[in-house]
Amino acid sequence: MDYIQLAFDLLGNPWIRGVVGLIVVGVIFFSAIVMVWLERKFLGDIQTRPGPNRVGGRFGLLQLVADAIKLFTKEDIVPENADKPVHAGGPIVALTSAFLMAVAVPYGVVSFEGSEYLLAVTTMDISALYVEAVAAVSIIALFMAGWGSNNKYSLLGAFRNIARMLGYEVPLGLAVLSVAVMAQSLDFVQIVSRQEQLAWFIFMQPLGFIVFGVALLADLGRIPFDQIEAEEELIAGVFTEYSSMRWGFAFFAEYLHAIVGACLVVILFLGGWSGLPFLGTLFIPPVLWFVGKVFVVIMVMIWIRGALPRVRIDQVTDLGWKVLFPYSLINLVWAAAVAMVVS
Amino acid sequence: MNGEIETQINLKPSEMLLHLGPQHPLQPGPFLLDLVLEGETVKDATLEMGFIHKGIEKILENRTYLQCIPITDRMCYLASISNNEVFCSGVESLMGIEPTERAKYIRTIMLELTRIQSHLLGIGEYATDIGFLSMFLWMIREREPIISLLEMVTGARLNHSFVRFGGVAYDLPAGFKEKTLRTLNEIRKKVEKHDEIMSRDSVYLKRTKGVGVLSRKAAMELGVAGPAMRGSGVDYDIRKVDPYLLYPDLDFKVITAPNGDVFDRVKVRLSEILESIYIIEQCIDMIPGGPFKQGYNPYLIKPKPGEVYSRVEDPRGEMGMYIVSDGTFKPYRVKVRGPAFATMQALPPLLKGAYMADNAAIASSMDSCTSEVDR
Amino acid sequence: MNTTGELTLNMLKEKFQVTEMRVESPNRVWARIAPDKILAIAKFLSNELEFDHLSSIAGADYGEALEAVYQITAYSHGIVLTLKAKVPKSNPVIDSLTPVYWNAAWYEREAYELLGISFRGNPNLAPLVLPAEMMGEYPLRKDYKGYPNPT
Amino acid sequence: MGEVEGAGSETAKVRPIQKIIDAHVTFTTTSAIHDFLKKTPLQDLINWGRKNSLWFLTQPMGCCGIEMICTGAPHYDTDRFGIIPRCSPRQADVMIISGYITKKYMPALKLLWDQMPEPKWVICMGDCSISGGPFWESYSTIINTEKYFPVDIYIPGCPPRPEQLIQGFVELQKKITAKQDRTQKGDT
Repeated sequence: MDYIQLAFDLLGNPWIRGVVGLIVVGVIFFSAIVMVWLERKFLGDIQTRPGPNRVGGRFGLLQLVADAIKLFTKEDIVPENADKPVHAGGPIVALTSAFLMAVAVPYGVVSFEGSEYLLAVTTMDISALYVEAVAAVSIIALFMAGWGSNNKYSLLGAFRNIARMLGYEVPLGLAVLSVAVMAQSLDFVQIVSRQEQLAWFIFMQPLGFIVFGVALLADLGRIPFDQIEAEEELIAGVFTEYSSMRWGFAFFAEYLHAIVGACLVVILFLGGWSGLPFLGTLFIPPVLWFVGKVFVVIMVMIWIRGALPRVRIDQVTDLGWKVLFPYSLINLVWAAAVAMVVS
Repeated sequence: MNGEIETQINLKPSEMLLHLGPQHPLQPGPFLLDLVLEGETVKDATLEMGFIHKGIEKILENRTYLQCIPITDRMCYLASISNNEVFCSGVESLMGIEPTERAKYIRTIMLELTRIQSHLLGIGEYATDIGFLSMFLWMIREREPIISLLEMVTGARLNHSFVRFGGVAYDLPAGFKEKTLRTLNEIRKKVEKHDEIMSRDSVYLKRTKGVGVLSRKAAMELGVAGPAMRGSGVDYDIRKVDPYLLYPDLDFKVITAPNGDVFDRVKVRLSEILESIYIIEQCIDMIPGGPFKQGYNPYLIKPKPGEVYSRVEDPRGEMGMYIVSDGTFKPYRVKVRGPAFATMQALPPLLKGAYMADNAAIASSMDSCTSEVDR
Repeated sequence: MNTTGELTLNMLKEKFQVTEMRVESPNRVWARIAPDKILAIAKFLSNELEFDHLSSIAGADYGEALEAVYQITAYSHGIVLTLKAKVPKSNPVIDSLTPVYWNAAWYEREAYELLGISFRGNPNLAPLVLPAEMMGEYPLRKDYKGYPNPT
Repeated sequence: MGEVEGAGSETAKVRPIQKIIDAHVTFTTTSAIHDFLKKTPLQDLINWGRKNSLWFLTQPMGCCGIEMICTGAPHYDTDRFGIIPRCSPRQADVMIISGYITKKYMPALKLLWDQMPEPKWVICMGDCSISGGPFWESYSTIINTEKYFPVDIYIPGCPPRPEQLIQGFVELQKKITAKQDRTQKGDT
């Protein structure tokens, strides 16, 4: 692909790279705010209530700003017997892992003076592997939060987190691997361009999509897999002891993870920034395609949250090992076979 | 306080003592549930009540009979008409009077409306405890029309103080019948819809089937009450066993479910809502005219000395009241036998061996009312 | 009135020499029994007469004596048998019903802390609804000083 | 070393060097920043944020607890005002005392109150929490809430209607905007 080369040229300049990075961080941050707002509004719709509609106009647009101001100016309590560095580190590590994931995600291409530039902070030929690896760091973050709080609820949440991780990282990784096998690359850009050539991978390996989707939901800890923060069981799970902006960061990191997760779904299975199959891009810029797809995925996540009860923790691990793991293996075989036929 | 308890219980190194409460999102009111956990499994559970013990029995001894009625309301605010009814019917039998025919109808209708709204909230709280937040909010939404029906008659949303000795406080307002029928029709449709969701949703079924099983024999032995007991297959309903008001003549069936798990207890509640709607529809067409209360001066109630044990079927089960009169204006002794008290008592043995995550489902499927346990 | 309730009372009379008894209505009967016989009577009721449900245990304060009041009924019929046993206030001890009816435990705890009737044989006669420092005040007794609350 | 031998009090354990560090630290703690901000117009912005994000502690205690739950649910929906329930006291701003305070519950309630981070407010919902309500003369209730908590808003009623609770929140918002709430006045 010619634009990849161009992008590398461009990214060679540290200033441009830095600016792009800042922009991406800002956009991601902003989109997390949008997601929280969307969730409150859309969940309100599901639950037949209006959701925020007083703060900042009819649609409650400034609600999250108010929340952020409040959280920033609240008292910061660290429990007396907490393991203080670990306690403080939890949200920071979580946030960091989310941003580290975000840098490897390409968000589309822009055309400028006849040539196309890739919109990404950095590109690497193992970006799928890299994202997988960095995503695992967030699990450490949650464990740090749970362990450092010196609270029994948090500790239970942390243990659940580890149990869940053991069950889900494997199918998640295998689903990514199947995609990589089919695309014959671990590079997100290659994966997207391969989908442009063949078809979206959701059609090529629907089983893989389901496995990846479920495992991703579990990895993100959203309902029906929010056992680590199960309100009625563990109050606020690993974040029970967190107050003020420490909690805000943790909360925010969760949504950042959700957004990056949605991006991954789009890149790996929904054709990235490419247009619809058969119809093409319909004169809409690729970046908007990407954003639109991410939006749809996020809405589906919120919808699932509004429509399902929580699964029990032992059932979660059961599901991971007994259902998703075999299916992901089957899918891997299928992907390899299809890849051989296609190539 | 916590330290003391911890030293009393000898814990193995692999075990952990977890205090649920007094403030915990699982709870409809404050109570302290001490769990000994090994991993995620509950090894032992103890329950400490009394965080909102208000001394109602003592207060009732120091009030005149009429003044007692508002206090009985606040025993269990979700079933205040049942509480009124059990107190008033007890005093009525001490006085040797009967409510008027019209009052019987009005009371029956109000009792069933109370049952509907209490069950709706009970199911809602239960739904939120298994993480089904939307269902909780839908249930509250369904409950509001019932509340406004009750409010239309009694003027209050929760604590109605509606029943009087030999009658009721007010007559039914104009337009009550039409509004009730219309509302109940809507509620029936919605409850059937929710019933469908709850019997099909695979995640929900996974969470509830076979969880917290209370066998028929165990339920009878532990003496749980109401839907919790009927969910175990015991068709024990005071409305049939020891009928009061109009219930001997009404056509309704006692809802039971065979398995005694969490799913069945909630299923019983859902079906009871439909049954209550059916009962109200029977009554509301036949309300006779005539006075809605006896011509007593309610301020001068003075039953003859004696004692009585009256009981009704509260939304949560068998509600009994033991009233001793010494012939003065105030009751000599009132003892309340609450259904939630009996049900909560059975909670610790039921929790043993359950998963920590099932705690919430089991505890709230019993639909306890802390205020009534503590009184 | 020849009801099942009356039959029950007659059987109690034969077996346990119960003297004071009354049939109030078809579904409500009561009898006054000697406190030391309560356990035997409860066993007899639950094993042979199908009175398998303890509805409630109340206590009442009658000056010199405290009274434990048992409402025993069944899942199959609506007869409520009220048993009353007087115990002296100086030594208010009575046998616990927990060997017969499991759910007696909490009722007995409540009667113990509110009225001071001590139940011999209850596995855990700890305060249930009162804070630990209020134990021993027995607020439901008629001579209780803390009501109305001075604060 | 300046340490008093055998004394168990907290002050005795503080060493001189620690005192210096403490003095140094207090200069830069959040409270110092807050004191400074109070004198600037920025406080208005902060107050705007605070008043529009009053998260309350889920703690149903009685009849009012049920009405509190209903207030958060579809018919009334406090989420419109940015008011949402939180289960952990660490993340709550408002404690709604929604029912009877008993002698047994008081220590737990105090503990919950202490666990909440500043700034925090108390709303007394219902007659029971204001003055004991129908149970004022009972042997187990506490009727002078004012003695234990700096209450900003009293909502009478038995129980108050959900509309009243919302009105209570609106009044609290007004008090925060006008800097008349007890947290900002330092009247706690």
